[in-house]
Amino acid sequence: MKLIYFAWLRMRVGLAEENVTPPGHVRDVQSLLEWLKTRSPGHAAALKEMSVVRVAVNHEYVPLGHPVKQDDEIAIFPPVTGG
Amino acid sequence: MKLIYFAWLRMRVGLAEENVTPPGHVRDVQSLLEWLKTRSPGHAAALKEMSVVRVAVNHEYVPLGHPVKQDDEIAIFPPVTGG
Amino acid sequence: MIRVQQEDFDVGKEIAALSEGRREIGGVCCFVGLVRDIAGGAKVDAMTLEHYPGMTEKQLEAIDAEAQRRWPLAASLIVHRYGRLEPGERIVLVVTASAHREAAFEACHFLIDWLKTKAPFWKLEDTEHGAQWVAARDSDDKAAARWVENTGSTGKVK
Amino acid sequence: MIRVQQEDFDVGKEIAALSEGRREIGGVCCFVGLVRDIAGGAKVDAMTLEHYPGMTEKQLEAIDAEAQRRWPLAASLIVHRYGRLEPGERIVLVVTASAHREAAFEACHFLIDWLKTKAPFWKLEDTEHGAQWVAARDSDDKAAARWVENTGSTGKVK
Repeated sequence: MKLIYFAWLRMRVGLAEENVTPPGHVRDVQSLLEWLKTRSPGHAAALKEMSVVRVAVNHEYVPLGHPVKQDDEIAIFPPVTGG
Repeated sequence: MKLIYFAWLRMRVGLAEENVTPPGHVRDVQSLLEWLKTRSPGHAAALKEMSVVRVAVNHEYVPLGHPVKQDDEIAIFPPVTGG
Repeated sequence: MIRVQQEDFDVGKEIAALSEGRREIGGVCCFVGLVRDIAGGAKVDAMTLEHYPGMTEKQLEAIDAEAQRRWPLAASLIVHRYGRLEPGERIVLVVTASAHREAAFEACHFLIDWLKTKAPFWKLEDTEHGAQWVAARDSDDKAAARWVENTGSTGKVK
Repeated sequence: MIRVQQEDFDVGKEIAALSEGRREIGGVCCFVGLVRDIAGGAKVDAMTLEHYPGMTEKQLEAIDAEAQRRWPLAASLIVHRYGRLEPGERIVLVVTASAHREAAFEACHFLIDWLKTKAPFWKLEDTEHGAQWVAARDSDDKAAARWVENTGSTGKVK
């Protein structure tokens, strides 16, 4: 699946995007984020404070229980500050 | 005193403005309007329905009890409809 | 700032002039009133706006000063036209600028609601049924009544 | 209608284009967001707006459609810029046009409040203390929360 990071989350992860194939137990956003934290200290730092992490699957905001599939585009970012 | 009329009030009175010297008992807006009604059928028609008559003395809205003086500029008009 | 004029105004230029070099401004709200081609079901060919020179300026100045007192505005502007206007033409412009968008929105809304019930303008519509003076609307009175200050309150009356 | 672009926009032209020939429009409300030179007490030299191409357009389209559904609008427009902007520059434009001013005001206010908490943009400020990502504000969440629909209600939540 394609992961995209924005703003300070991107800077902490150290990547703008990456393609990953998570293990089989990763079936929803929650388990994806837990698994991502184990990938690098950057990932762990970026995802430490979950209250400021937002997730969109295929351009739609989703809650932590939302399922994720291998062909999804999953964006992970802080609360938005446009306007 | 100088009287000025606007909108349909002006058309009913048949005058845009007039200078008048009311009798001594005319001391406030209420008594001025009552006296004006006696000046012509046009005045009477214009001032018949008091709920749609507004009065400004020297450019300020005033209530019926407001005093009037000989050197006042008194405007009489319907509710405003600008904007 | 207020202006009463016969000629049209340029919304973009007015906004730009008001906010020019004022870098504390975070939000500008504006309202433009236009002549509609329909009134009470009748087709409108044109409208003539009559006003009371002298009182108009005085009332608009007072309304503008009240907005400045009640909201933290960096700048505000009212431009109101008079004379003959055709459908689609601009009648009135209100612009408010503030560090914060909430103040800009509320003050702009207040200004247009307030001036509709206070500024001495009268509309005469040329309709297919002849010339008709526009009647004041209850909804305008109600809209203005929202902004009447309660003791100790400065915002929009809920 | 929505647009996401790097270049500036002309407020007057956008409003004119939106209301051109639409003679049922009685009121146009617009909001322009500008870059301020101060943020949290620190001087701001410039700001860079990052966004999520694809999702940005989709979210803005959805927000615009929601305004059209909830208010009787003749037209609406959102233009949001991205990239590097200096103090005084325009960031965002929202324009709403309706037969009635109340709908124009409410929908415009809704659109800016709503997009501030939904459109995927992030601001990086160049301040005298270095580059800082702008934090989301509680006041923006509260402003947006006003517009959450109650069952059976379509207006502003009181």
